[in-house]
Amino acid sequence: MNKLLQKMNPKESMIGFLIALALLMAMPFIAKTVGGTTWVRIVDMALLYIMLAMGLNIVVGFAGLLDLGYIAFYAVGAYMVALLSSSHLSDNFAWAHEHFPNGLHVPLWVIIPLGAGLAALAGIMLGTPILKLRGDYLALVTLGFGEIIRIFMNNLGKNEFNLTNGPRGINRIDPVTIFGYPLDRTLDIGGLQLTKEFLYYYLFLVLAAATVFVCYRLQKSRLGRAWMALREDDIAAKAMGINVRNIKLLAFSLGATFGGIAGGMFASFQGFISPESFTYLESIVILAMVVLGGMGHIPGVILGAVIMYFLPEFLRFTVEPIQKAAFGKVLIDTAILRQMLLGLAMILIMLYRPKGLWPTPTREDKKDIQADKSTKAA
Amino acid sequence: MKANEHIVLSVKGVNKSFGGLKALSEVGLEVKKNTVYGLIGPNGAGKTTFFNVITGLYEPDSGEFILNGVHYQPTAVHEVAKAGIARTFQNIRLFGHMTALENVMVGRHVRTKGGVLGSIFGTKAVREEEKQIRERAQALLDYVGIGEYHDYAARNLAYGLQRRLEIARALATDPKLLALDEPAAGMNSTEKLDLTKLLRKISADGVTILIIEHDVKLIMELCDEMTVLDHGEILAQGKPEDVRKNKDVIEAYLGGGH
Amino acid sequence: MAQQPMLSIKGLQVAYGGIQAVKNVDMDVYEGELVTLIGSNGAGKTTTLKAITGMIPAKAGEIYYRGKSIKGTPSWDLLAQGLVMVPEGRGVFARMTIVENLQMGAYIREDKAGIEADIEKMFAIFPRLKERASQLAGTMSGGEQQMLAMARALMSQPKLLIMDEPTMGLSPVMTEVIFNVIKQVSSEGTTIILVEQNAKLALKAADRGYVMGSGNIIMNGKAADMLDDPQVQSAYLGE
Amino acid sequence: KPEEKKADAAQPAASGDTIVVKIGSGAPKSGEIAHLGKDNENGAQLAVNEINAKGDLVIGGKKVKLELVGEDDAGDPKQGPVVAQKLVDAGAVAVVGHLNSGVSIPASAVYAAAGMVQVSPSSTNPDYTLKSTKTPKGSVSAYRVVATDAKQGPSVAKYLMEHGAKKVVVLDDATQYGKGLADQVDKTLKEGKVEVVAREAATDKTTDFKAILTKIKAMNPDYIFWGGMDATAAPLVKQMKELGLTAKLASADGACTEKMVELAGEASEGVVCSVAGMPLEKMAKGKDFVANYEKAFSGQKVQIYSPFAYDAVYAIVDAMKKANSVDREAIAAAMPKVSIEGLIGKIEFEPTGDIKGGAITINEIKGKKLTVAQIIQ
Amino acid sequence: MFDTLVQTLINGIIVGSIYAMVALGYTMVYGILGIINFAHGEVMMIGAMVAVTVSTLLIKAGLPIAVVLIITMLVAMLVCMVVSFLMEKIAYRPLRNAPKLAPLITAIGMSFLLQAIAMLVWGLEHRPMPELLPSQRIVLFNDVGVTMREIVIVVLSVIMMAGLLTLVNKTKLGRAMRATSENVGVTGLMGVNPNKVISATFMIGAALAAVAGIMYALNVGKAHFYMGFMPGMKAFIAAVLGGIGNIPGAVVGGLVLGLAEALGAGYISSEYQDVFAFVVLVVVLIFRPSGLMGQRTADRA
Ligand SMILES: Nc1ncnc2c1ncn2[C@@H]1O[C@H](COP(=O)(O)OP(=O)(O)OP(=O)(O)O)[C@@H](O)[C@H]1O
Ligand SMILES: Nc1ncnc2c1ncn2[C@@H]1O[C@H](COP(=O)(O)OP(=O)(O)OP(=O)(O)O)[C@@H](O)[C@H]1O
Ligand SMILES: [Mg+2]
Ligand SMILES: [Mg+2]
Repeated sequence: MNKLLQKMNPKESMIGFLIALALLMAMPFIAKTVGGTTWVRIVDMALLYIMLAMGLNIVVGFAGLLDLGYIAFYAVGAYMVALLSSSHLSDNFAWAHEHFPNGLHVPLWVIIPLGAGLAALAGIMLGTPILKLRGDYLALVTLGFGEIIRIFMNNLGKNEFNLTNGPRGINRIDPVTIFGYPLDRTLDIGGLQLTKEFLYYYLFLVLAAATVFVCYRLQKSRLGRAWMALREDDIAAKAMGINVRNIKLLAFSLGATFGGIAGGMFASFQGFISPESFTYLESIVILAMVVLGGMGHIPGVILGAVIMYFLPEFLRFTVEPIQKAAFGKVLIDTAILRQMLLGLAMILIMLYRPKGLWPTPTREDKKDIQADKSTKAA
Repeated sequence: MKANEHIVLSVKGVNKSFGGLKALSEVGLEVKKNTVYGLIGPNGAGKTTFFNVITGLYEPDSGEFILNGVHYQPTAVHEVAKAGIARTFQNIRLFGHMTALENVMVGRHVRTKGGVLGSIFGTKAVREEEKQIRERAQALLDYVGIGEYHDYAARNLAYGLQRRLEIARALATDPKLLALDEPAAGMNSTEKLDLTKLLRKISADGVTILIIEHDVKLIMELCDEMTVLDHGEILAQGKPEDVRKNKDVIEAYLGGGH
Repeated sequence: MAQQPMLSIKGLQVAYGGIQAVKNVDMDVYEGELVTLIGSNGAGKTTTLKAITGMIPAKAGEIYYRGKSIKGTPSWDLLAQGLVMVPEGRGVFARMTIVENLQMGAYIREDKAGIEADIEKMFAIFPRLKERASQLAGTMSGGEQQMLAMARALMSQPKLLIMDEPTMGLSPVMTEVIFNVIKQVSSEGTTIILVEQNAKLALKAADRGYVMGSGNIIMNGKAADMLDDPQVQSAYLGE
Repeated sequence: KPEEKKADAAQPAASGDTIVVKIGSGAPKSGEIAHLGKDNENGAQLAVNEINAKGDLVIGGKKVKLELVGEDDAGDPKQGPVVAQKLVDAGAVAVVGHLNSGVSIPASAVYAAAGMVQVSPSSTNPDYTLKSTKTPKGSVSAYRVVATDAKQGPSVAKYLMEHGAKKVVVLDDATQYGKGLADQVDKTLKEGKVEVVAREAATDKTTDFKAILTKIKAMNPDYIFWGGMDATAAPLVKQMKELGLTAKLASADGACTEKMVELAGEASEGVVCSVAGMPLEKMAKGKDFVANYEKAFSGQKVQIYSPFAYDAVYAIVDAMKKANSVDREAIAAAMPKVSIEGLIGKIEFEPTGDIKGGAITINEIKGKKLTVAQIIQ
Repeated sequence: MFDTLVQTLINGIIVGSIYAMVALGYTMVYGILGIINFAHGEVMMIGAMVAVTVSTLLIKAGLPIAVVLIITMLVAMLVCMVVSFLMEKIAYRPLRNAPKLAPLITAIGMSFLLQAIAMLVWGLEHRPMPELLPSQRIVLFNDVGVTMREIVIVVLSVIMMAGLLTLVNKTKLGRAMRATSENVGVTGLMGVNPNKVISATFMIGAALAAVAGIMYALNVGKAHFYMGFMPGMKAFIAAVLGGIGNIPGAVVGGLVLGLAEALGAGYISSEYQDVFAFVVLVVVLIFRPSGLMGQRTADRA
């Protein structure tokens, strides 16, 4: 994280970092005073989406592989947590019931790596058969993968073999517990009441920061360059001795990992999950975050995630009052207007910033300075 | 066998056809260590196809391939590169949006090994390696004479410079054999002279070169041996001076001007 | 020459984003002439041609074709006025057959018979194209593609033909062929602007020559004189 | 402190001797089933309007003016808690909603934490009440005025048995609602020794059922039960006719609508379907409801659950009266005492939060009209 | 038993034909611009919605069904062409040289927008589509039958494909389209105005979408602002299955998809109907990475 800031403004990096840190720590309080607990919740979710966007950015932004089924990994993570930390399994499976009569309730430290691992595995499973596919063929197959996962989760709820409880979803998922302290219990620090939303905020903040840090390091690494090369021209990349197959799989599995962790967090934060949460539209939204923000450029992608997640919520809070203020009554149904404005926003952002809101700084600018130098030299 | 020791690349009986069209038939050649080997021939003779075959881009119908005395089947392109053949492309294939420096750094990929965890935690080893990659890349840019363009996006370099960059990128893989597909195309005579100098330097520094080129002057000056292809078949093979006297070659390729 | 130039460029400037690729170009081309434009890599030749044919916008300066300004006129309107370019790097339609490529060249023509005749004419000039009439252009060798690009341009019966490095990647024989074609086309009255790296051949073929260096015209004159100009020789003829 | 803030928020804004009391409504007003969501909100709105019009609601000695705060949850579970939280922050004293069980369940945790009552007009998933959490003061928070799958399903099944069902095919749209119902029907039929020749599922987006129907035809059942909404039931029944199936279609409240008739046209003839509660026309206020609805929301028609939403509001208000307070916990505490004659019949709650007994009306579509075939108490 | 099989196959072909119709538009636009026009499904939806309104009015006006059908089609096509034309001009043209994913996002934005507009204009409810084509069962043999409507659908999809094929391969415009698809700049040098070509492509695609929309609405007897989503997605699959950008491919893809679904649902399990669709896709792509009919253009290294 602080490395990232340094990169962004080398001079007052340390001060900048401290200020940012302070801001991030204070964020939920600000959110609460401005918009009430609702906004703390919204901020929490935004953090999850930053993680997701980061993960997808590895696949789409770095390696240039269009993935429209990313939500699948989110789902895998979520369901794994739901099963491991709710009573569902022991309610439905004799063997589980014998060993864990009141459900297995696995702690965070096991869950995160497990979720990550499982998702990574799913990533490789997806990646392997479709390595040969290019561009939009790949896109569609990934989309299909996402849908297939969802359909299975929806249908593996039969009484004979009730793994996912089908469309009814899994309820009463444990909150994350850290050192035996369940995060859904309000923490009282000298009269300062930190509700569930606050506690999860700090957990998600740490995870998101870690994600960003990892992405940043990877991008700057030898592997990051290999991904970029692959994105630019795969034949040339091969000719340079890059094992395209492995590098693709690596991208898929790493991306999936973040998705998986985020999914797990989502499950325990919501306390309930059902297949409805993992539709293909979700994948699209995450993709939009990456692209609108600025593919491959970490700060951009973060911005994209924040905006894409905040915008609809923001509209939820503003559209109606503004209409009332303007025309005295609600002319266009709020929900419809919201969707309209969201669509418009996506279009306009792309039209005015085709590379995204905050894209990778282009070389041309640098080049110009260079050009002057060289001409002076000559 | 003793003879093989100073033979870098030895290819025998390569056949490759596209549908009905026979692009290569029974093509074979031997490139000796530290020499410059020329591959010429009319347009559509099969030169580039030959390159694509030995580098594993096109699968040959048949053929035997030996690199530094070891047999290899050119199936996986990246394996070939690892084995030590680096190439440039007739229609330049740079990583357009990456800087010149980054392009060359990618070339180092196959000779370095920084992994996921190392990169994430920035271990000393990885940081060291990264530093070396960067220095080596910059050195190579200087070597081919485009050092000051290191942070141009590759696609913004003029044609000629892009060609030099491609050579630098290829050299970054520490090749035993450097295969160049028309490196002088799009250069004027003076620039070609500079290129010739560069190639001589590369050769002198111990890299064996296999080159496709249409500029007779350049190729004749540069090459120790050459093969002339026509319609996918070997028209002539041997020392430049012999080749240029060959009737068929003159008729099919050189034309009256030479 | 008293008559007004067919193409006249005044103070042309072109920039890519921040980069000034063409700084100041003045150029006159007269009816029936063969003018060659030479210069080192990155001098700005291609950029100049692209600006003339309206493929990229000019930042400043003027371009007149037959007296009226064509600055910013899109390339498709220019072709109708007989101004055609063979782009650098050929730009053949890879997924179309050779014949289809040629037909594209004659897109604005309506005379079916005439088109057929011209296609045959091209086949006569480039027999290799005839052999491959129905092969996908994309699968042809570099040289073959260059021939096709050239033939395609001629299909539109241009008045002013602009060529950007037509012999790039061509074998010596093929280079001769192309130059013969160029001379022939020129002798048939088509005005030609030729950007060429093979400066010697170009100057031999041309009436007049322009030399470009880092975005500016640094020299121009009769091609014959330039051939003997020591400066040119050292800089571009490699002697 | 958050806790206190909530409390403050819950204190209704006093204006003179009348106080404004907010009631929340959460439903999908965007996305595929927006028409149903809007319908729910309309139902609640209608009740609020009526009560305000009467203006005789007095709680704790103060005249009460109700205000409905409608939120869009897009039918998206993720948005459930956010919407819930917003309604809590907005100071609503109770909530009518949500439509989908998938949204009601995650939202209920938020309401419960705020000590607030949530009355769903349409969430049929048993877990919604069974696995719900209680308010800080220990009252039940999750209520519903709609019959659970566990009640409606069997009623339809029984009706079918009484009407000569020997071979039945049970289909659903793989949603919580549809599958829940179908499972119950399936169960009851099997218990009744009726042969369920096929148990299949499509999706809530399926529009072409011919593949399934062709397979079913070979089994020639005498009834096909569809657990799903009118939007899918209509093409289903049409395609049954087109394939020349003789079986009758049976379904539940999701497809027991005017819309069903409108969409399926001729094909809807003979369709059997159930609605929880008494048939509207049998109820005192029933006829007016439809009229008032179409008056209040021009261009819109009663879809499915607006009567339930309407009753939900009255139930909440009754709880206010019984508690004689507009405090959230107080209302929650009073909910078990609620007893009103609603649009859909008598409304009283089990300790679980489910609606008590309650009638199920079986309709049959005759001459493009929903006509009551039987009322099961 | 045999009847069931035949009937199932027929069902598959009918559904497939509808997918094919939508896929044709997808594939055309993709073929030319290389962008996935996610809003295509929405254009189709608009077509259906317009059809509902127009036909309902005309029927009230008491015109003969045949006339109603024709007028409806024309109006719907017209509206869709206009919508699509504007869409391209506003949301795609400015992004010609932008990164590949930019137009993808605007397309998604567009479909949100079009849906919202539909909600405003036609409301949120499902609208019944008048029966413009007879849907009485015509028994072919023992227990196998189809309806007139379904026959029309299949025939139309074939006609559409044939029409498009001739357009693209035999006409000048078609040649210009293919040229544009490869290199807009050079196409300009040939005296072709690429903008016109692209607009034309979009409008033809839209006209097809309109027809598809009407047929779809007729087939399910209703229209709804959200109806474009599923067929849009299926069409996308069909197009890719057949080799995106390839016109016969779109139809073959559509049919294969339709049959896969019908057989899957009919003989294995209807719950996994959509899974079959994707499984077929993956399997096909593993063996033919550029689709059933997608020609692999040689990558000249
Ligand atoms: N992928 C392919 N599919 C079909 N034909 C091909 C393919 N690649 C090359 N060819 C054909 O094989 C022949 C040899 O092509 P190649 O590119 O090797 O020629 P070349 O010697 O490199 O010519 P040039 O000097 O012009 O580059 C040509 O006739 C070309 O049309
Ligand atoms: N798309 C682009 N973006 C930025 N800079 C560019 C672009 N294209 C060319 N340039 C720069 O403009 C200058 C002139 O390029 P141009 O291609 O016109 O030169 P040229 O004379 O045609 O060279 P060559 O003989 O190699 O073709 C070069 O410095 C090049 O780096
Ligand atoms: Mg070649
Ligand atoms: Mg050039």
